[in-house]
Amino acid sequence: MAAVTQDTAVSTGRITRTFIYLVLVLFALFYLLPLYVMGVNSLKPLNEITGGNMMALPSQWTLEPWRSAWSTAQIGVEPTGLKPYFLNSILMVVPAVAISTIIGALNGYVLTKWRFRGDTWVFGLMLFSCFIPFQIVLIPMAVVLGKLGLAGTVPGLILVHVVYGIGFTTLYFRNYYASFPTELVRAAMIDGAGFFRIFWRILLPVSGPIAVVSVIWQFTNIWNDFLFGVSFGGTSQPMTVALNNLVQSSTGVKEYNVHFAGAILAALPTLLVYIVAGRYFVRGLMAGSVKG
Amino acid sequence: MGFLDIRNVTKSYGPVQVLHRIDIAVEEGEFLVLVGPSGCGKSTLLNMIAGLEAITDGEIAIKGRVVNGVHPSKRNIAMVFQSYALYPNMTVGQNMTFGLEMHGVPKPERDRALADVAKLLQIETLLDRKPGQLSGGQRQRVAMGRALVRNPDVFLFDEPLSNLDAKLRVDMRTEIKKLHQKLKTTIVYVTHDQIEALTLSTRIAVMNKGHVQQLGTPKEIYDTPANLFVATFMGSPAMNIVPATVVMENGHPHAALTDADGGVHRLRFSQANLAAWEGKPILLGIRPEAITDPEGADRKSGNIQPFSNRVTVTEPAGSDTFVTMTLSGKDVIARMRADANVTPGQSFDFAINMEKAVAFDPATEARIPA
Amino acid sequence: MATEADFRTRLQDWLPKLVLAPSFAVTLLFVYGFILFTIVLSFTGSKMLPKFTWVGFENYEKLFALPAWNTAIVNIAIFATLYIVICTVIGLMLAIFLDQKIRGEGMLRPIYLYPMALSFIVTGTAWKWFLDPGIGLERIMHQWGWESFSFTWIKDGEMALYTIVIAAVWQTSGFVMAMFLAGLRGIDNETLKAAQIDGASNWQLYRRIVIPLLRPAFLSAFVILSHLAIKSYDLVIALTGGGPGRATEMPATFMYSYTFTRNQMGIGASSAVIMLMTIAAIMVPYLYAELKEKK
Amino acid sequence: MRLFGKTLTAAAVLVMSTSLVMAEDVEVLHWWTSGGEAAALNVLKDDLATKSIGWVDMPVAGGGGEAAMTALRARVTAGDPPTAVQMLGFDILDWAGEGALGDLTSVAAAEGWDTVVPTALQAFSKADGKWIAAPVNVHSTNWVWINKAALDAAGGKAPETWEELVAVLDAMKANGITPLGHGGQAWQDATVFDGVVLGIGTDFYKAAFIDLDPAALGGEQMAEAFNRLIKLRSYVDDNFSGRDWNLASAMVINGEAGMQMMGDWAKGEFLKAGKVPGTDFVCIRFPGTQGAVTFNSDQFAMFNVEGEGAVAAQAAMASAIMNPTFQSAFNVVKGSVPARTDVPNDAFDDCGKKGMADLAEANGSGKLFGSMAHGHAAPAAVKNAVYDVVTAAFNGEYADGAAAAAALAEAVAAAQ
Repeated sequence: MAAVTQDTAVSTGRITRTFIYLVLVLFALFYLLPLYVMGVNSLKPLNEITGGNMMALPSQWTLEPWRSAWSTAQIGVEPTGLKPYFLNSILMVVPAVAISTIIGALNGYVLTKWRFRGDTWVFGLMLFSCFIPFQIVLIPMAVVLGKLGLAGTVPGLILVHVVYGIGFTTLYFRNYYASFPTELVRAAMIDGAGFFRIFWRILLPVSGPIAVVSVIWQFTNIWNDFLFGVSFGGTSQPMTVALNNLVQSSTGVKEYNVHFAGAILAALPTLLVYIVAGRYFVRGLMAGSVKG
Repeated sequence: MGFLDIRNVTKSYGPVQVLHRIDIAVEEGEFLVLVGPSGCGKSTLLNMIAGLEAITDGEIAIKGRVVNGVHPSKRNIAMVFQSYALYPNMTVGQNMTFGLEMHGVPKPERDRALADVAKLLQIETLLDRKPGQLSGGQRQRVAMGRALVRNPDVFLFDEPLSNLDAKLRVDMRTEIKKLHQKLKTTIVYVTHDQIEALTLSTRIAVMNKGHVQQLGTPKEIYDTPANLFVATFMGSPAMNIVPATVVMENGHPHAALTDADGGVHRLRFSQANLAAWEGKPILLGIRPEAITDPEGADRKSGNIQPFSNRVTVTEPAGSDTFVTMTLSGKDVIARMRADANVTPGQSFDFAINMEKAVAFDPATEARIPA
Repeated sequence: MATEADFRTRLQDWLPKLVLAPSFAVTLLFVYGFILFTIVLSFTGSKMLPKFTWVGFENYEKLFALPAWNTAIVNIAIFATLYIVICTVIGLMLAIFLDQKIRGEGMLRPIYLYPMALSFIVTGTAWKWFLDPGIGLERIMHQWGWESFSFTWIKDGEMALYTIVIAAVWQTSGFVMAMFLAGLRGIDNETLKAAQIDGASNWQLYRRIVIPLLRPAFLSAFVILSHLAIKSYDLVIALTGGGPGRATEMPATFMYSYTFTRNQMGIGASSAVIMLMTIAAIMVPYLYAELKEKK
Repeated sequence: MRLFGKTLTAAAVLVMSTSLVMAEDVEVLHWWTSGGEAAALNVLKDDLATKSIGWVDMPVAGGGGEAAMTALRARVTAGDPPTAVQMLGFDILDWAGEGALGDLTSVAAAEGWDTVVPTALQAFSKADGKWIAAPVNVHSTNWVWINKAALDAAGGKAPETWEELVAVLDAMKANGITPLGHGGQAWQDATVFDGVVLGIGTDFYKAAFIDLDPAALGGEQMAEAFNRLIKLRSYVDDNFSGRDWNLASAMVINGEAGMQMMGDWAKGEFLKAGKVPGTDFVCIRFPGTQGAVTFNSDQFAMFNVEGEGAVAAQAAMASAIMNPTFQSAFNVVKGSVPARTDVPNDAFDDCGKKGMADLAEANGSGKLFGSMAHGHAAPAAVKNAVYDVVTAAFNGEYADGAAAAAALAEAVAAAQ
């Protein structure tokens, strides 16, 4: 943490510090609020929710909603719970994140260390893909996927996520590699390493921080995506679509406790990624992306 | 034909030409220093020799083989970078043998080469460390070691000492010189530091604005600079340049100067052909060490001219005392013996060794040849 | 130029471009091709599926005659301004506070960051509850004895938009904090020490030295926030569904509903084109300046 | 029983034909994901399983199928449509217009669908004389669900006219409860408005919402309808905006609210809460609409599928949907009534029986109309234009009914 906890030269008085702590804790409570509401209510029986205070702790604790959301809740015609969809999401997210990160790293490498005439134009054009509203690409994307025979398949979904992810991953890696000394690449060239060898042996081993940023970003975006999943997921729909089916069911009693349990279950992987890798996040941002 | 030939090489980025027809032949075992201010094109030239930048026109040959378009790794060169460019993820040993590994040299042979070089540079104890754990001087040695292990035809150094502190820089300079004398390798060395250039090289190419201003031995460069740029760039303190007019006296050309109080001095040139410049303005160039107190003047010189002038500032520097005065409206620095009795504001008798004086054409800034 | 370039060297010359080429090709097709497709579509009479019957500017004329579109434009202007300003202010404040050698920073940081990890499909219900006067904040305050407390924004056509701002700020301000924190940590400590020796107070230090030095972080934050604002869709659907009435309609929800649920794809496409033009108007100068600077 | 015999033979023919070509799966896109609905669909699934036809489930819930329709568009554009898609009203005809739907005419002819399916429904199941969809149910939307205790407190007589309705609502208000349990979502507002318009007159409803006559849409009767809608707004609690319909039902169930104006699916909520029709709650037609029915109908639209096996499986599925046993089983669970008029009503409760009788009567008297709120009166663009004005009016954005009526005429014209 040495690099991150580099202290400011600013010193503050006791009253100021108390005030600062107070503000920080208040905001922490604000950020935690929805998670608290979800957590608390997922542990209550249904009648306690409809009658009681949404902030109150359960008077009768129960894990039944969690069990139900995971394995017995009605998602489609089958009462499967979210379990099978979890696997669908994993099968889609892992390759999509890996591919888009690797491509982004290679692109960033080319755009900083193998510059050519017009490279900034190429990069600028690629970057704009980050800002395109996904709703507009739905129909043409369907045409393309249909032509490729990938409609309604996991590879199709991976393709879509990779395509709209490489703008961001390229941006991250480009900015990171920009501050990586070009002399190292030159030294490696003289040493006889080729294009891929330099990437593999010299750049990749030091790309940890930015890879974390890229993976976090891509993982959360892809995991949380609903629009592409519902449109191109076919029968291997991701977790978000299943959660939506669980929560949005048109008629019948709304089992809010199950909904909340399901929502937390669906969010668990992304939460985990943030908590585990979050400490590298600021470092990664520091190492380049903010400078973009 | 030399060992390393740079023939009519130019470099352009689009319409901007950054190197103009560079032509240098380096002999085997020579230590060539490319020196010049930043942006003069010296690093670009070095990168072109290394193959890191394409050659726009002309050709570069190593041992008679034209290497234009040849991949850097196939030119049998090694390079030491300004930032050392040590791979941060590898140990010192791995760093040094990476190139051999890339060239498919078997492990036992790599280890042997590594051991030899590590011994030579006295870095045996560092081999298992990562570059991040090394001091600046150690990194410098490792970077050189990495180059030495390869046993290349040509060593390229890109400002290798500029990241070191002053003391270490002097030590390493000596070390490089020793290494060169011991190994007799061919070296091309880029620096912006003229002292490095003068101390290390067997030959110097002074560059400015994409042109080689002068190519020659350190002595040639120092004593007979080709033009005003070389004269002022090389040497510290820089050569004094004073506007003067050539006048004839007793059949000899003299430089007419005015001192701080408006008095006119005539100093006789040793260079007879300046008679042709009679009545014309020139720029007189005199190195500080050629202006001394009379006792400190060079006894071997046949042309010591005395004159007196008022002193503005004195700067004792231990071994010498630097004295500033005004001549023809310019600040001029003289180098005295440490014990010379000089007081600011007082007039003092100086001796100028006019054998060392050079004259420049104010229009072309080129030296007027003898 | 090269006289004896060997095969490997020539391959090395081409490899970088070969590596970049697929990404570039894919971008051309999937981004610019699709944008072109949308532009073409906006001039056609497409209803349910794309139909290439040319209608000229009719869709645009219809679009700007629709009250809902005008509401959407006004809403996005208000929303984006508030969202960007509030997120930046909170993000900057938290970052500066966290940078004061705070104990427990390791705990607080993930708490601030995690909302970015959650989609509104996940947190939407919780937010809706919290803002709902009958279940959420208002009722809790009443139960806790503050009977006069009133918080009915989400039910109020005039105020519902601001609840969306609250939830949006909740989601991204922590992320903005991380960007500023990274920026702060990147500032050379000696600069700060120098300023303190020059006699700058803490306030002056931040106002005159630190914040100007954070310029790159501000720019990044602005770009990310503005594009999130324009693309904001999940948020609106989860919180208000565009209501009460159509008071919280946004361009993204408008475009989606006309394209996919109202079977007026032509109008939907024309609204998409307007959105793209807005995004381009923000992004292109930024990209131009950024990339030119780096050259 | 002659009819059943006919169905059975047709089914037998189908079974034979499917066994000749290889049995294939049917892929079904739907948004019935809640427990009861899914259980009802399972009846269909199991039925198909006995014919060795697999069921590939593609559930997409949310907003009355909005997300599902987006997914469908992507599927069709990609050239990979599902076998059958749950669909409502004009969406079916729109998809038929795109040429995306298959042809069920041979099954329909063999089973005599033309004679048993109400004509108003057939308008959505057939295009150009071809059967394109199999209707599952008929929901009627002009119901009012009243808490019996609250009604007794307010005089005890179920209202039969607008004036009586207002009187009961006023009485409930005086009794200190929210008279009208309502959720402020566009489709709920529009559902109430359907009843209001139909209450003004069946001919007027037809002229305004089916024929989209500008004079009727912008006329005085429409102004009156909007005034009534605005009047109803005054009986709703302040916290209605964005509330889900089932929460509004819950308010009626636990006595917090007096009544709810909602389609027959609301009944399921009452039954699930253990309430008994007639004793705990009362179901009546929207006052002034007795004898008339506005409906919406869930149908399975059959898309063009490739290959003989797939077509056969699709036909078998359509046949299974129209099977009276399935129609009865499904609709008992769903709260709606069967899409064919010859299904025995034994399994249905009082409200269900009344619904079936009303449907038959309205069908006979020509007072069976598609619901505007549920996309069975006019295409989606018009429906949404109506939503916009109705919701705005309900939220008090127009000065009076006349202003709202003028806006409605304008909005509908723009959407056409």
